[in-house]
Amino acid sequence: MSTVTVRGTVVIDVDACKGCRLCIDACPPQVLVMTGHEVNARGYRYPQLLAGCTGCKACSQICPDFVFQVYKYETPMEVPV
Amino acid sequence: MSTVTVRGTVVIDVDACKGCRLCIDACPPQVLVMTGHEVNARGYRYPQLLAGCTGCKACSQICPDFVFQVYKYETPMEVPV
Amino acid sequence: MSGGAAVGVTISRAPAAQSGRKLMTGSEALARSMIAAGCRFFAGYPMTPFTEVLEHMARLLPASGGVCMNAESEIEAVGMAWGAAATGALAATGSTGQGLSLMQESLAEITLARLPLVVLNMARGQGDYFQATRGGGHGDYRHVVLAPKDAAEAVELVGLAFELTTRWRNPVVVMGDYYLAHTSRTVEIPPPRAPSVPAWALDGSSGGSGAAKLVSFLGSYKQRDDVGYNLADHYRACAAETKAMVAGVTPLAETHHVDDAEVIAVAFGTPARFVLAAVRELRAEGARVGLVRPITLFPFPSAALAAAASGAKVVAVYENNQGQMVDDVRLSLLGAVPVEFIGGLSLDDSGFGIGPELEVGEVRRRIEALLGRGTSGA
Amino acid sequence: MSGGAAVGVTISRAPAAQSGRKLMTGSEALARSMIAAGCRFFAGYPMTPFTEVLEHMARLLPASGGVCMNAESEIEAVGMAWGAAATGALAATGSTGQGLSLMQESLAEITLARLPLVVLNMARGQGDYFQATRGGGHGDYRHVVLAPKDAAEAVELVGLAFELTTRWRNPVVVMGDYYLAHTSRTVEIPPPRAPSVPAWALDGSSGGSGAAKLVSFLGSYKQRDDVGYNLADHYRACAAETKAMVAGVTPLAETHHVDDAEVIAVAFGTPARFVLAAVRELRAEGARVGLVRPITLFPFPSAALAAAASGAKVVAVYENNQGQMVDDVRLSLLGAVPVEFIGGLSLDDSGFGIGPELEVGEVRRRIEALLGRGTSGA
Amino acid sequence: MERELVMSGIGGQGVQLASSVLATAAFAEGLEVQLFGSYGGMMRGGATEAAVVFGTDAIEAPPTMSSAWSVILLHHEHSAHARACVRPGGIVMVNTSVVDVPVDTPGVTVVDVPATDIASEVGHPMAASLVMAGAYVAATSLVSLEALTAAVAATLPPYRAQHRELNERALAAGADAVGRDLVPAWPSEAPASGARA
Amino acid sequence: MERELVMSGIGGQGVQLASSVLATAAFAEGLEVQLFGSYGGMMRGGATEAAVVFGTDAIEAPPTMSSAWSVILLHHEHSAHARACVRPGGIVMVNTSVVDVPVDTPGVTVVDVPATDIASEVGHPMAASLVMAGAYVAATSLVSLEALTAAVAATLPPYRAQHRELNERALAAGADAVGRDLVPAWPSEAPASGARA
Amino acid sequence: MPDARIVPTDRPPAEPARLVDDFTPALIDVGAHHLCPGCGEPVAMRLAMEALAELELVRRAIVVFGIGCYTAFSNNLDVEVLQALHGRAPSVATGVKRMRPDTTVLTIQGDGDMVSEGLQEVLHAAARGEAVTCVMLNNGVFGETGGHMTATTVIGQRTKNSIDGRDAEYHGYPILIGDLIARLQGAVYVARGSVHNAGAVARTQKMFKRAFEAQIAGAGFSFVEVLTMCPTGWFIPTPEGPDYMTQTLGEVHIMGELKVDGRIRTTEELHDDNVRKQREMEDALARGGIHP
Amino acid sequence: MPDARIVPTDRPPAEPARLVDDFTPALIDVGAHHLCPGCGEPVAMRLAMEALAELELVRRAIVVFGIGCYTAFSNNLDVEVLQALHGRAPSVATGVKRMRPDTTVLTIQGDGDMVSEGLQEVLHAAARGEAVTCVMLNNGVFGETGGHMTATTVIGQRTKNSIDGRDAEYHGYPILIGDLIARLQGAVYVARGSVHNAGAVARTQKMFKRAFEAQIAGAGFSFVEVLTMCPTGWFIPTPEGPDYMTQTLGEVHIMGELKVDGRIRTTEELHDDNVRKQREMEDALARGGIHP
Ligand SMILES: Cc1ncc(C[n+]2csc(CCOP(=O)(O)OP(=O)(O)O)c2C)c(N)n1
Ligand SMILES: Cc1ncc(C[n+]2csc(CCOP(=O)(O)OP(=O)(O)O)c2C)c(N)n1
Ligand code: SF4
Ligand code: SF4
Ligand code: SF4
Ligand code: SF4
Ligand code: SF4
Ligand code: SF4
Ligand SMILES: [Mg+2]
Ligand SMILES: [Mg+2]
Repeated sequence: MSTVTVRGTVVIDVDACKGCRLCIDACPPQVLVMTGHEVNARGYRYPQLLAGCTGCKACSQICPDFVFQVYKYETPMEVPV
Repeated sequence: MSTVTVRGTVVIDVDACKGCRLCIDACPPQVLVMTGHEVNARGYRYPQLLAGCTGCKACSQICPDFVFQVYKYETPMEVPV
Repeated sequence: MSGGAAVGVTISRAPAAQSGRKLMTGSEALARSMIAAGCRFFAGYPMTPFTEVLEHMARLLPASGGVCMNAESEIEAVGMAWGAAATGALAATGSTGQGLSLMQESLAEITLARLPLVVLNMARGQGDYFQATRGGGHGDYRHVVLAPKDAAEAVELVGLAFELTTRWRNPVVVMGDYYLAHTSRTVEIPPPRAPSVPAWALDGSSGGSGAAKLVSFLGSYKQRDDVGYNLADHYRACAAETKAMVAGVTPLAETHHVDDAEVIAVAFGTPARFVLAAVRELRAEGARVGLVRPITLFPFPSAALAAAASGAKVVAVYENNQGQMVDDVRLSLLGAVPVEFIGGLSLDDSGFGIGPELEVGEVRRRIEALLGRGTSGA
Repeated sequence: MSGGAAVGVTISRAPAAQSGRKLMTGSEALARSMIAAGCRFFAGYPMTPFTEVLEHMARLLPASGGVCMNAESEIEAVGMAWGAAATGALAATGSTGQGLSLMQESLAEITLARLPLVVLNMARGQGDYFQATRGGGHGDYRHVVLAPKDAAEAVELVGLAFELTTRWRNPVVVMGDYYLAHTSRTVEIPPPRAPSVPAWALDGSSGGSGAAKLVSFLGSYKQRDDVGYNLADHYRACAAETKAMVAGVTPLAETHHVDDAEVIAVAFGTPARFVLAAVRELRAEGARVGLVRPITLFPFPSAALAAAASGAKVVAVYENNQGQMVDDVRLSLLGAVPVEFIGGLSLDDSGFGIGPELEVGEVRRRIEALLGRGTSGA
Repeated sequence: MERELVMSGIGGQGVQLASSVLATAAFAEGLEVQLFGSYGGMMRGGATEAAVVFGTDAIEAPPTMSSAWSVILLHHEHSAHARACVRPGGIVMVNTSVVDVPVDTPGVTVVDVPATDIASEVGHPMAASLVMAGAYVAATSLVSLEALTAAVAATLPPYRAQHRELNERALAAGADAVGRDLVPAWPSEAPASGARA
Repeated sequence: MERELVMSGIGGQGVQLASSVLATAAFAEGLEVQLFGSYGGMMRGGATEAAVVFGTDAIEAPPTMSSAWSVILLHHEHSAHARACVRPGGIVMVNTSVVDVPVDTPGVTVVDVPATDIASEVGHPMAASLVMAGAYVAATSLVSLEALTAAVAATLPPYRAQHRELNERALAAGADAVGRDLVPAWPSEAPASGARA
Repeated sequence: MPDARIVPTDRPPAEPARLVDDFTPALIDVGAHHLCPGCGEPVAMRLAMEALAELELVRRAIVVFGIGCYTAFSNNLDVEVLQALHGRAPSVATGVKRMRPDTTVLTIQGDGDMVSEGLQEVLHAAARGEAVTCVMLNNGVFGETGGHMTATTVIGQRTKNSIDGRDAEYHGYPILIGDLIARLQGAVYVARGSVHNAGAVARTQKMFKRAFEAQIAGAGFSFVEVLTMCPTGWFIPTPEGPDYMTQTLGEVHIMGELKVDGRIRTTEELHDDNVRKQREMEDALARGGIHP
Repeated sequence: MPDARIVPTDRPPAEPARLVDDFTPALIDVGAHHLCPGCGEPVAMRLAMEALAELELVRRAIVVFGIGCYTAFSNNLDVEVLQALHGRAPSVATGVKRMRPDTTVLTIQGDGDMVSEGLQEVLHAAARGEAVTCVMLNNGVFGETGGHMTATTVIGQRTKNSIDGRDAEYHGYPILIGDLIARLQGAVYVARGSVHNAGAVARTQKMFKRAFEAQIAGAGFSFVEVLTMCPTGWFIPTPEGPDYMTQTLGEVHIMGELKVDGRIRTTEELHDDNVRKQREMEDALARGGIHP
């Protein structure tokens, strides 16, 4: 079992999402994935986070619906994947 | 008594003139002169021709009131001045 | 094709056929009937609910040998139409509210240039009645204004509009609304007409003849011994033409149940259909109510209205605005019958003039209120 | 300075004094009285006879701490005035015929934005009456319209215009013509007023407060939980404001010799002065004629007119156009007295609306014709 | 004679397509038709409603209505207007997979159809409106089922042609889910197809 | 009480300047004044006319007139309107250097002034209108000659200030060319200057 | 059953962490708006608002809105807003700035608003050197009316009223507005940004700041264009927006600074630069990688 | 007593001679017009008409007029004329040309008409590549209204509403319209001529012909600007017109061809050329004259 360095994380305002997927393609470490069948209150699929966020803000900066809050950890963590 | 070569001449529609003097400054051999006190039917002074016209059309091309007809003689003449 | 077009993104090549009975939206009916009437030039700038007509024209007109310009603004659109009209081509343009306001200078002066032009006024609500019937531009010009109640009548009135504009060399306005543009129904597009090119039309060929043609809102006087235009003459001539046109165009109106009516409702365009439904409901219950629906808003069918209202106790004007046609109703009746305004702008957040107050029950209640009064008051 | 300005090229720095009794053209009187009323922003595009006012403003306003923009077009002029008005500065713009037609979209919507603005309508003739009084733009808005008869009255009405536009947050139109602009006479410019900045005015400082100001023709609803504008509410509120304004503005009219008059002439602006001279001549000869001169064209002084005309046999409407105010006269009287149109556009080749038919003798003849008929007919 | 239908749902349920298919089918059978669709902007989940009038003569009814012979409810949200429309003697068809408000207007026939479930079975939840259209035609004989099926091809824009078969299956499944002629649209002497053309 | 003046000429004769000077002088003396100038475009030789009204009370006369107490004719061309204006009891002043049409309205005092000749003597033919203005004031006492002279400086735009002296000489020469008070503008109890202010 | 790999994201982290980006950007009152999924305009709005905030201009800014989809934000900001008509924002901004020279005034317009309906407004304002910043969100369509051709639509682009793609013969060529503005003497800063990816977003953010700085310095007119995705008006699935944009609009309206400190670089020059850089990159890779 | 030196000019010469230039130019019906003494516009009109005649376009030309002093010619030509509103001629010309692709369509506009009131009309028409020729008579003022500032008025120029001279701070900078048009892909020929002397007149005549030739070839939009004297609007004596023009307008709106066969030369480049040529000339003179 390998590990991944986690430097940051995001809070996702699931119900604000309109399911456009821009964040998915924008995330450099590719740690955002769309839900499969689950939809939010407005009927859209939305992103979920896998381990490995760098806190780079690429998702929050491109999201048209301001769904993300991005945090940088004071100290990076190693997390098993 | 010297002579001047005359290659062309003009017909001046005196009453069409508005006295702007553009032709006077435009005539390369400087053979157009404004009247002194005589004015035309509309009250404007107007140009008159001295010997030495070259038929160059400078006057007719710049006159805003289409006052000139320009002729080129088939054979130039020497005229005393 | 059908109501699908009302739903949103429908991009498709039109089938070639342009006539015959079909199910289509009002906007498509407008486009197809314009083409059938011989319109060969159209220019416009998107604005709901005019946009829908523009889309159809952009798709259909080039295929019919015409030109449709996606103009960069309404002012440029009407300018382009002006140029096309001067070549003798049947031309049309149009817009919605704001866009028509921008065109007012051109619409005023193209009238003085004596050019035919059909103008689609696809309004949001009916607040542009004054603008259309008085001419929102400067000066004394007038436009014939036709107000269809639905797509089928729109097809007929578009034909009439091109006829009148050609005959009188004066712009004719066809007034519609969001409902007209977006409601699908069965319509019959008439067979295509091929209009002839008028003698005054420009094509360049009269140049060098010593009598080259001139099309100008300042008059078509050519300078000979005199300089300048003869504006006084030209304006006088235009005023005379306007007078002749006003006298020559037959005012149209439709009446329902007016013969013994105590309350006569007056309404035009789509709202008249709501009013008619209300009148029918009331009639079914025995109330003596009737409807006059002006079809030509200018010239206004004053005589028809006065005749219909002669025995009424009150005339109730319904418009989807704060009260504009009510002036024409009063001017028609000149105090002979009391006139009440029972309309009001009905708006939802779309701003398209399709709000909840425009509803049969609501209209009915407003007429009923007068019915009581009319009976007691007279 | 004087009539010299009417003659052509007069370029000179104005003397600093801006008040007191002076001999000046109507255009200078308009400019100086606007500045005295507190106007601090002006924008315009040249067009005779509006140009003359623009020239004076360009010269005088910067010296009074204001800004005068030589805008690149009428549409840009009204846009600039809109922006200035939103900062709470008293702003004015204007034009002539064509230029005002171009402004119609903005003039319609700035009314819905509830901004104060004074609009100078320096017309050629009086053919723009409908446009000014009905609003040539789209929708249901209305502007107060003031029509001075000369420079002295213009000074007063300019003051009133700024008062009303500030009070009602609704544009006010001051209508003049070539005569007004170009006729010199003695006028008294009132002392300068320094208007206060209203609470809704933008200056940037409410940013970041959680309640930043918004000035919008779509309404000033700020989004909280809901998205979008609430157009229905906003239009309803605007309609209510218009109603209040129409009720709140006192209609003004001047009457002459109406008490026992058989024929009552109605005319406004400069032509009313020709009509008055004709009425005086006729009165001097014993004819029972009178004059009503509407000063507010909107709201129209219907009650005053109806009262004045109550004993008359005929009401004769003189306008320098093909007949527009005559509608308002008919709407005021609603058939109580017959209404005849005795006007007509008087034009010479300048197109400025100063043609030969606008002449005391001619007006007199037209009134006399009715006088005979009025006496015999009634 | 006029028969009104108000069809109400939320964005993504296919209300506008289904109402178009019904209108196209009726037109093909020679009926007069009028259709006005309204929808609340671009957002998924917004209100969407279609008002359709079928008639044997030129239609005079206004484009929107407050009283209708028939109502189809795809979703309870934004459905207040549609529910208020139905009048005694009429029919209401309810998508019971979704709708969670009771319909109990007196004198009205209520027909339950689990349309979204059926549509999912058939292949796509967006076909729920077509399931209802099939059921509606079966229950009312407003038009023939054949005309309805043919209308799908005529209505779909070319770039959506691949969904045709799926949509046709949805219609059929809807028709099979209810009884025939529960509330006939036309008096028996007025034939449901052909002759009027 | 109102006194009208119509001054008519052709472009280049100084009609607009002279009428302005008269108006300015009258204003300075406390009279009410109204002045409207019209001119046919930019061309020299075009019609130019000024309509001036002097009054002891606020002026109500319209800006242009068809009947006037006094007329000044600088040129015969385009003068038909001006000639038709004069009314019995009034005065017509004729620039006899140029005008070649007779003026014979009954009951009107006609005063001949060779104004263009006088102006040329003084220094510039364009000053003919000022010569007439001087003569007019002398003949009518409409305003004082001092006020008229002072008005020249007030009326000329700064860039024309150099012509002031010439213009003042033209006024004086005009005044000297005619008799005083031939047709007094005001009844003798109404003083010609000052008191009205 | 929840996927075990998913990290919880429903609340701020328990571990010590610093918030580096918040949901609703500074100054946008409410996050919710009714623009389409995948629209680029909210992203551009965020950048403009953040630049104002970073330069501490919030209490002296006035934003003048045009009419387009972005108008959804005009009653949604915590800075002062003045709503203008379609195409007219630059004149309105002029009136504001002339009366309030101490404020920072910007317009938010679209390509339809600025380059179609109101082209002369922005050019005249730039020529006058008005100390305002005009912002243009360029998606090459009238988004709000449903995806129609504008004066910036690129050749071949399919729109609702040019359904076979914009044809140069029939419809003419797109206008590169930045190039025109750059040539006007009153314009001091002209730039074209984009929001198709995080790098572009960061570059565009700098452009906004430079434009506002130029305005504050009173140097003259400044202009920022931002290419924004419009999947609805382009009739494509939302995730394809960024790629479609770089391949169509972005190939013509090339990102970069067109005028800085009086120095003009044309779009062709930016294009040539890009080609050169690309070639150098390829050469370097061919030679075995880039060594700084 | 008549001056003995004066040559009679009241009739054609008795000697054999060829008429090389007639009073009223071809296609101008009546010579008399009411434009001011010394106005440059009639001269430009003459050039446009002569170019049409020389290219034998008379029977297929349609001239669309704007509104300005030149409008005096709109009912005075022996070619077909369509009168447009102030600023709107390019759109009107578009409508004409689209319906009559076989005609030669030109506009006659002024700087006020084209660069102030109707700026976007000409730019949109050029971007669309309409096969029309727009002609702009540039005198840097609204002549007809009495000499007011336009969008081409140069810095320092005194006008009736900028009486201390155009001040860049307050009124902004002039627009060099040819440079903007040249940058639009639909424009194929762009030139700036002048009528201040016979040489300029001859060069300008060639520009008209090239523009019409480009139009006939269907290549796209063509544009000819002509600097014209306006002594009235400049408040100067008529004979000073040409010199005043070369020293004010002509120093900024520099004569030359701005776009030919897709090659753009900016006004600055034309200016630099002129400076270089001038320097070469001076150097050559300093070295003792020019030897061809
Ligand atoms: C004068 C006028 N014409 C037309 C419209 C209709 N209209 C509203 S938004 C819009 C398009 C806006 O396009 P753009 O500025 O590019 O913004 P986008 O919607 O693409 O964000 C149009 C044409 C209008 N509001 N006003
Ligand atoms: C919409 C509109 N605004 C203003 C005018 C008034 N106007 C007539 S001519 C003119 C100026 C024309 O300037 P330009 O085009 O430069 O021609 P020039 O007179 O200098 O030859 C103006 C502003 C008008 N006719 N229409
Ligand atoms: S902050 Fe960066 S790494 Fe983390 S989820 Fe967002 S885009 Fe991916
Ligand atoms: S970018 Fe935003 S709206 Fe789009 S899918 Fe990601 S979180 Fe949802
Ligand atoms: S033709 Fe030439 S030389 Fe003869 S008068 Fe004219 S300008 Fe002078
Ligand atoms: S250029 Fe023409 S108008 Fe001018 S002075 Fe010479 S002849 Fe007369
Ligand atoms: S239509 Fe385009 S610009 Fe408008 S909100 Fe949707 S994606 Fe954005
Ligand atoms: S004002 Fe200027 S442009 Fe107009 S005619 Fe006179 S000189 Fe020519
Ligand atoms: Mg856009
Ligand atoms: Mg000019």
